[in-house]
Amino acid sequence: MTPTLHILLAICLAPALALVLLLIPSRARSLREALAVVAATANLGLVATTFGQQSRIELPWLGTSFDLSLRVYHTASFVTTAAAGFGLLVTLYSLPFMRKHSAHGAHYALMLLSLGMANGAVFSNNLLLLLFFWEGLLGTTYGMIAIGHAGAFKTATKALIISGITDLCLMLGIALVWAQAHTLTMTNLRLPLEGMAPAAFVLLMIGAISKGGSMPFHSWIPDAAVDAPTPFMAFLPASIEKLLGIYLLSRLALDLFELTPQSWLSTLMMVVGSVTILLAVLMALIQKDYKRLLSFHAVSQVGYMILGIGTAVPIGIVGGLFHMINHAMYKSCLFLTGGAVERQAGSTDLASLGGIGRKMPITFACFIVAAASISGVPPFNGFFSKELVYDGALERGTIFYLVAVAGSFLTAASFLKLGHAAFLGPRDKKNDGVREAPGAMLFPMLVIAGFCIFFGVNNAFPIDQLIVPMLPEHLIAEARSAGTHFSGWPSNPTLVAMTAAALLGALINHGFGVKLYGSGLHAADHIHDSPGLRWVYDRAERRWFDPYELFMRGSAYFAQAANKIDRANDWLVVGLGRLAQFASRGVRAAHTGNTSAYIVWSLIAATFIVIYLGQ
Amino acid sequence: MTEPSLILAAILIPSLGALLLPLIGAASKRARNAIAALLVLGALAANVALMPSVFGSSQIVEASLVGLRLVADRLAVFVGATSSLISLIIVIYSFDYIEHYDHQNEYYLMVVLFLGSMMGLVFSGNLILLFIFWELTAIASWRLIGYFRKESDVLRANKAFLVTVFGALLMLLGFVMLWSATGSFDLAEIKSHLSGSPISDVALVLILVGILSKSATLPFHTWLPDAGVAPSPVTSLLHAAVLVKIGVYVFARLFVVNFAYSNFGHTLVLVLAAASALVSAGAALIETDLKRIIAYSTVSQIAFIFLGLASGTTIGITGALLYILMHGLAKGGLFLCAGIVEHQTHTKDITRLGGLRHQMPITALSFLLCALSVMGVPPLGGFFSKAMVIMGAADAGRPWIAATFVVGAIFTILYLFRVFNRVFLGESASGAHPREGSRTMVGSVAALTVLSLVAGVAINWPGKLAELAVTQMLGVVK
Amino acid sequence: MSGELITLYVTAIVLVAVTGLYYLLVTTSLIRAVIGLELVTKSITLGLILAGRLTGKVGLGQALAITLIVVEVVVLVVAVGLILLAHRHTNKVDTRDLRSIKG
Amino acid sequence: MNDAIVEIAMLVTFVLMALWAVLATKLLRAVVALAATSVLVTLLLFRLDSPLAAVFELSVCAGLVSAIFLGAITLTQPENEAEVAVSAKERIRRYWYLPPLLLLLGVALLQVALPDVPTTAAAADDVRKVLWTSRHLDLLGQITVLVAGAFGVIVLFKEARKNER
Amino acid sequence: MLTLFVLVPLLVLLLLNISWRALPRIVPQAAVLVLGFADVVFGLALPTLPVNSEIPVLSELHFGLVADDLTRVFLVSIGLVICAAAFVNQESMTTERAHRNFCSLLLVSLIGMNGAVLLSDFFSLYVFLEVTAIASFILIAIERGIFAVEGAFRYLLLSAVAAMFMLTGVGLMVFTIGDTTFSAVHESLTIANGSPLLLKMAVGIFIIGLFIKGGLVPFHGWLPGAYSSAPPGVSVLLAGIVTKVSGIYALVRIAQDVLVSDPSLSMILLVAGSASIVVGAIAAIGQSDLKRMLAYSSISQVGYIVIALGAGTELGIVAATFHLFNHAIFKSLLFVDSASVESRLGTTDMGKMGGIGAKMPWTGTTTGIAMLSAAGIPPFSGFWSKLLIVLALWKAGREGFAILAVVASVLTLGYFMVMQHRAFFGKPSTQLDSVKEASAGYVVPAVVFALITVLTGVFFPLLKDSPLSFLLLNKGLSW
Repeated sequence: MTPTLHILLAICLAPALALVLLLIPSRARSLREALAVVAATANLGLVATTFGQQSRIELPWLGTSFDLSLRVYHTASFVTTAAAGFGLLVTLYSLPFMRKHSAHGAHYALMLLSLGMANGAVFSNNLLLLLFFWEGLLGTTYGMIAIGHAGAFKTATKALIISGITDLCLMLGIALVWAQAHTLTMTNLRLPLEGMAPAAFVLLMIGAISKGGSMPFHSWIPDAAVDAPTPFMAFLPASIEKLLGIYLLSRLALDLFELTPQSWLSTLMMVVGSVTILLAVLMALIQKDYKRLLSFHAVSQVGYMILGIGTAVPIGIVGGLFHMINHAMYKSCLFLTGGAVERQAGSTDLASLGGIGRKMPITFACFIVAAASISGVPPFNGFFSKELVYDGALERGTIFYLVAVAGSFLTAASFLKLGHAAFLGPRDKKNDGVREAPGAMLFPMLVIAGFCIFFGVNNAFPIDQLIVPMLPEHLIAEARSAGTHFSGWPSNPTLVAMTAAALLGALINHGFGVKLYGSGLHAADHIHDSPGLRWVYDRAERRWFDPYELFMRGSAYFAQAANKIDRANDWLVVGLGRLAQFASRGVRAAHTGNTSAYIVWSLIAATFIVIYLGQ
Repeated sequence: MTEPSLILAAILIPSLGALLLPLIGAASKRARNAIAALLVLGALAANVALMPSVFGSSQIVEASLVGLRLVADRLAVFVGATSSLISLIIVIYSFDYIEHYDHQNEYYLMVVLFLGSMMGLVFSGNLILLFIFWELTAIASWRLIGYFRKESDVLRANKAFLVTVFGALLMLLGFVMLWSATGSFDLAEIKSHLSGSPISDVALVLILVGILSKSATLPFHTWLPDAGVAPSPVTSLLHAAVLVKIGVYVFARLFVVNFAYSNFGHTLVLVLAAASALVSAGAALIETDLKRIIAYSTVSQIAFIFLGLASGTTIGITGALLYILMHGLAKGGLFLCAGIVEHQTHTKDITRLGGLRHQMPITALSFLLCALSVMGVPPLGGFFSKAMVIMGAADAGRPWIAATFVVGAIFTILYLFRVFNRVFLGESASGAHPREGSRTMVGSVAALTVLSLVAGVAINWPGKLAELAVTQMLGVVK
Repeated sequence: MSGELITLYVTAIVLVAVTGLYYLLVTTSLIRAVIGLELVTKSITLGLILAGRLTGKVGLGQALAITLIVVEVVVLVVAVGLILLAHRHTNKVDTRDLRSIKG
Repeated sequence: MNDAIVEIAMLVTFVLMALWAVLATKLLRAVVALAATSVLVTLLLFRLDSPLAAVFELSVCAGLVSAIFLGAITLTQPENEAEVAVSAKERIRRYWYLPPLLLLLGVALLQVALPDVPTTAAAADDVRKVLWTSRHLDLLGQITVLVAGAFGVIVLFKEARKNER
Repeated sequence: MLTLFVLVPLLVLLLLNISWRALPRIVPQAAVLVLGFADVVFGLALPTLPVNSEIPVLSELHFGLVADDLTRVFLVSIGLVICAAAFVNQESMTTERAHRNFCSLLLVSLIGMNGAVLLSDFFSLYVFLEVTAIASFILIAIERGIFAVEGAFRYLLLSAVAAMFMLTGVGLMVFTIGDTTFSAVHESLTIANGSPLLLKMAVGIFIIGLFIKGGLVPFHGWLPGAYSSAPPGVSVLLAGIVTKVSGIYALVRIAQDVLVSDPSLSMILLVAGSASIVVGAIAAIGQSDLKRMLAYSSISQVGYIVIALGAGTELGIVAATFHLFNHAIFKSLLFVDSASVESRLGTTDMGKMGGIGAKMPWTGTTTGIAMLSAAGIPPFSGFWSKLLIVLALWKAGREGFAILAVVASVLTLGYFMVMQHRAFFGKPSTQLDSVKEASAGYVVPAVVFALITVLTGVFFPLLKDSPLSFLLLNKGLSW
């Protein structure tokens, strides 16, 4: 199969099959499901086989200045394979979950479309083509959230508006890049950071991190967690969007722009990363709903990746990228467990759950593995990527490192609270009937949990084989010359000690909270009620700090002002007509009908003419 | 059929044919409808027939009407084909829409005459001929806006007519200034006479007033939302596809192809366009009448086209030409959907509408897709034109103007989704259970939506045409 | 013809013309207005003949005067006819009745 | 020298007759005053060697015009004595400032010194020849005017029939 | 040969009135139509006719008549408007007697106008203008209504004042150069040692008289009253051609032959013209009576003609003549339409008309065409003449007046919009259901004039260079 056909199939096969799936009548549900699984596996197969190939395709697309240029290379293959993998697993997972759902076909079709779009975005070598696929995801996200339940379209619109705004910033960024370099082919773009470039970098960064779901563009994810179907949460916000967002961020930092540790942009990225880590995890701590808690963690983990790449130091970057793939794994696994709990126990509200660990042992086991990975407990993958990020952050500034560690401490605390409240503790009578989730749902959880363990214990494979080749040569050479080795046990023992201390602290805090309030659910209330945070938390719950609400209120004021200008303009135009009417009344009044008056007018005018002629 | 006779055919078939419609209409309604569609199809066919020779080689076809020169270059054929295509769909749509209203003969006469004068304007190479067809469209749109003959409708029609005529007269003064400077009204002669030196700022401003009043940009835009009272095929014809495009086309014909103009002119147009985009987008966010919202949206989108044209960069102008096509298709679709909604529920007030998704699925889907195209969301065509226009602006060294227009685009998303959610999603309004529109109406809406989608996915075909047109316009003839 | 005499003639003509015009403007009776008109015509006839006399074109002056007199008589007849019509409607010949066409 | 005085007297009485026509309280007297002015114009015309015009003026203006006015006055039965008294006071209020205005204007005009004009022999061109040779068009005009006048009489003067009242 | 234009109507007039009883009703009507049509045909074909060949019997009579392009335009316009007036009169004149007198008076005004247009002497111009004026007084008052009398009497008084100015002018001419023909005055004005000041004053005073007769703004008091109170046929005649011949023809003649491009005259014409345009348009906006609004519109349009003359260039005169011809056509068309509306509804008050466009389609369409032509909207003839006026003014360096002329046509469109909105374009009210389309007498002239407007408008660019350009358009015009 020629490389061109290979890559085109990778992009177009999934969407084509999605359209076919839509044509199948809704009665034949099993046929649809089968087609979905086949399509997902085919997609995985196609993408996986692109590993190791290096090729570029130029097709005429939009006039002379923009051609459909696609590029197959290591990073693209790695990211798309990961995405395809998660796609397949979530498809399997949603077979039982979505069987009874009304928009059954639409869910699978949109999922396959999203896969196609994601492949397209990653393989494209032209920024405009990337934007084409990037914004395509806008429509599919809107669709998948909107089919959640009748009122879900509000959240869907919110998601669409937020990503729409940031995608437009991305478009503006691309426009500035075009203005600076007059080409959009990514391979030959290498912009120094002067003139328009910093503005372009910031705008492109906004596009990337908003897709990744970091602050301040995060506020649709917690709402979607409640409204959208769980497979969507496991599929897009948890894995695909993180992969795409951080992929683009890494391409920006590494290839398109010459980002150096000294430039203010890298500090900006680090600040954004650390702020996201801290605020999101604080919010996660106080959540009372299983999926909302997980969604806030999704937002906070992205902070680590942005911090990692923001350090612009090889070790930090490798840490960020490694964290990207690790997070995709354990976050989707956690959401899957959440889905299982929701399907089996009927609700995700922690107050009504409790003690179902014994009833759903496998789910509980997967939960433990995933929770441990996210908290950065040593043998699992989360620990290693976080250590690398800590190392990079420490190198650039201790404040970032401290925030990162505090983030881990709070993450661990919140997951202890979640695990205790949901799975351990006294079981309510109504949960007695709870049985273990069906096999099709358990299998993806187990696979991902397995990978978490594998990537943790044998981290040399992912780092050396997958992540390091993503870096440009000069960074690799710099790292090798400095003798740092990324894989294996972290070199800096103090970091490890600090992490262990943070985890122990979380455990003690949880024990203290449980003893204080008697149940796992309220284990973190003492933090919730502490004087300073109390006021902030109340406001946050009422969406005061939600940038989306602020923006909407601002736009309402702007609309009022614009409307006033419009009405004033209209009044002016109509006013001219009224002025003419008024003048006409004046002129008509002058015609009194008195003949001698008319004669007098004529005589006066005659004298003027005669005098004028006289000169 | 030699090329010159093709141009004359494109103009005369609809114009003169329209005059016969009332007579045929007296005989039989169906014959009149069919002939009206045939006349518009004739114009479209002539345009398409011109395409191979004009786009194939770089020669410009010339003819003469009443002793004045006609010119068919790539820009003319591109805009002509777009307008006649969209008008054809609108005429077919209006078969069912106008069914049970009176004055139908006058309606079809004016619509086809409107298209005829649009063709004349597109191909005219002489300023006076251009002005004649410009005013002919003003007359036709006056009669069409006042079609329902209600007191408020006629007043609005008068307002629209007076504002456009006022602008046109100032433009005529601008033409007279050019005439007194160069001694002729013929575009080619003026261009050779000026030979590159920019035209005086006063003449520029005068001509701009005419163009801005016709294409409803900020200071003169208030007549466009008011013209929403017209029957919806007319509003879609006027607002989306053809009338407002006239102003933009003439701007391209005068200021991009033939005359150079000072930097002051560039900044003036860009600032006015930016202001118009923002103000009308804001106003659309407040409005509660369905058609007025879409009309304000047109005012805002036209500003984008001006942004592309006035940026002066190749990519900006190509984007503007694409924008004319994409916006025509998408906005035409939006208005026809609004027409179906109004036709079935007899109300345009979005506060009293809701949950129509269940009763009118196809219309809802078409509305969503057309709205996405107007917003510039891929895979629909609108994305490319918006991206290229903004890139054109940035390339012309005006990042802040580009940023303002991005804010405008953001507001486009806001108000279009506000309308979509309020009308089609949410709980259905009390008591009303409207049925789906009639077959031809929904068919034409679906046609426009599919065209937008196809234009988006297969962008290289329209993209190629626009590219060729721009190279010819800027004199870099390949 | 001595200079002083010519000025006398011109003064007389102007005075009579002004009187006639004044009469036309100020009176409220239609008939008096027409009389004013006649006065002005007389002064102009005299003026024409004087102009003819001064430039030796007496014949031309007389020809013009004769035609003028004929034309003015017919105008007078029509004016009186209109006055009678007005009288038939309003039973009095008052200019204030003929002021209803306004605006 | 003596004929100059006669002319001056004629001019002065001409102006006075005009003034009388304006100030006359009774309409009849005004018409008589008008006829008088017409007679004086005739005399002045004789002085200016244009006899034909003078005769025309006398017969048409003095005669025909006065006849028409008298007819108009009788047809319209103007106000009786009581109304004349009332309107007399009002007329004074309106016209009192005409005589001083004329005086002022006359004095101003008299200051203007016009140059002497040598009058050539009067009989240079005979009016009949002039009228006939160079003014044919005016004759034609006069005929048309008279025809128009005839129609005027037919249309305006005819007694309104019963239905038109 | 030219004298036939005046002699033949005179003879026909006398014949008609001799044997009155015997003639059936339509003979006078037919006579007027034939003479009017003759005017048009001979006007068009004038250059081909043997102009100065003598008539056998009246060989020694020479009336000093002369004809050039300007005269031909007027002859055609006079002929057309007379026919239209005759048509309208046939429908609207009630009593038998009024009808017969109307035709005779129509012939009188035809003679007066034909004569005025052909002569070349100031005093005879005064005589023939008085002929037309007298005919108009009688025509206005022909139906003996009190309003008609008031209109006629006011017109008479103002016309008398105009006559005074003209005669003083003639008197001064006789005093200065002893001759009153155009050519004589022109020579003495142009030769160096003449005393041009007094002569220029004489011509100036004569022109004031013409301003009054033409109804320009400070002198226009009589015009609205005369037009609106006259019977329908008469208002067509007056508005169509009488005011223009008696006022504007002489101005154009003087501007062309006597005071050629004289700066002070140009300034007077410009000021008077622009005043008329603005005041006429503004006054017309608020009118509620249709005929009165059309009267003010006439003042405004005549203002356009005079402002074109004010340009003082060859192109200016061409533009003025062409606009005059167009205005004659679409103004009489508008008055014919108002007559047909009046015949059906019995009133010209626009408040009571409410959307009769639907009921009277022909009248509605022709009014629409005339209105758009008056406002200078392209496809119709009015646009070309307004364009010529603007070009002439711009070429003559009078940009300010050109801008005023252009912007004022928005006012023109404004008051016509008011008319359309209240009378034709709205929704027909219930009591108008019985209204049918006007009778043939109204519709035929209306359609003919509408056709002329449209054809002149559409084919003007071709007309410009064709030999048929009797509208003397081929002078100094490039585009």
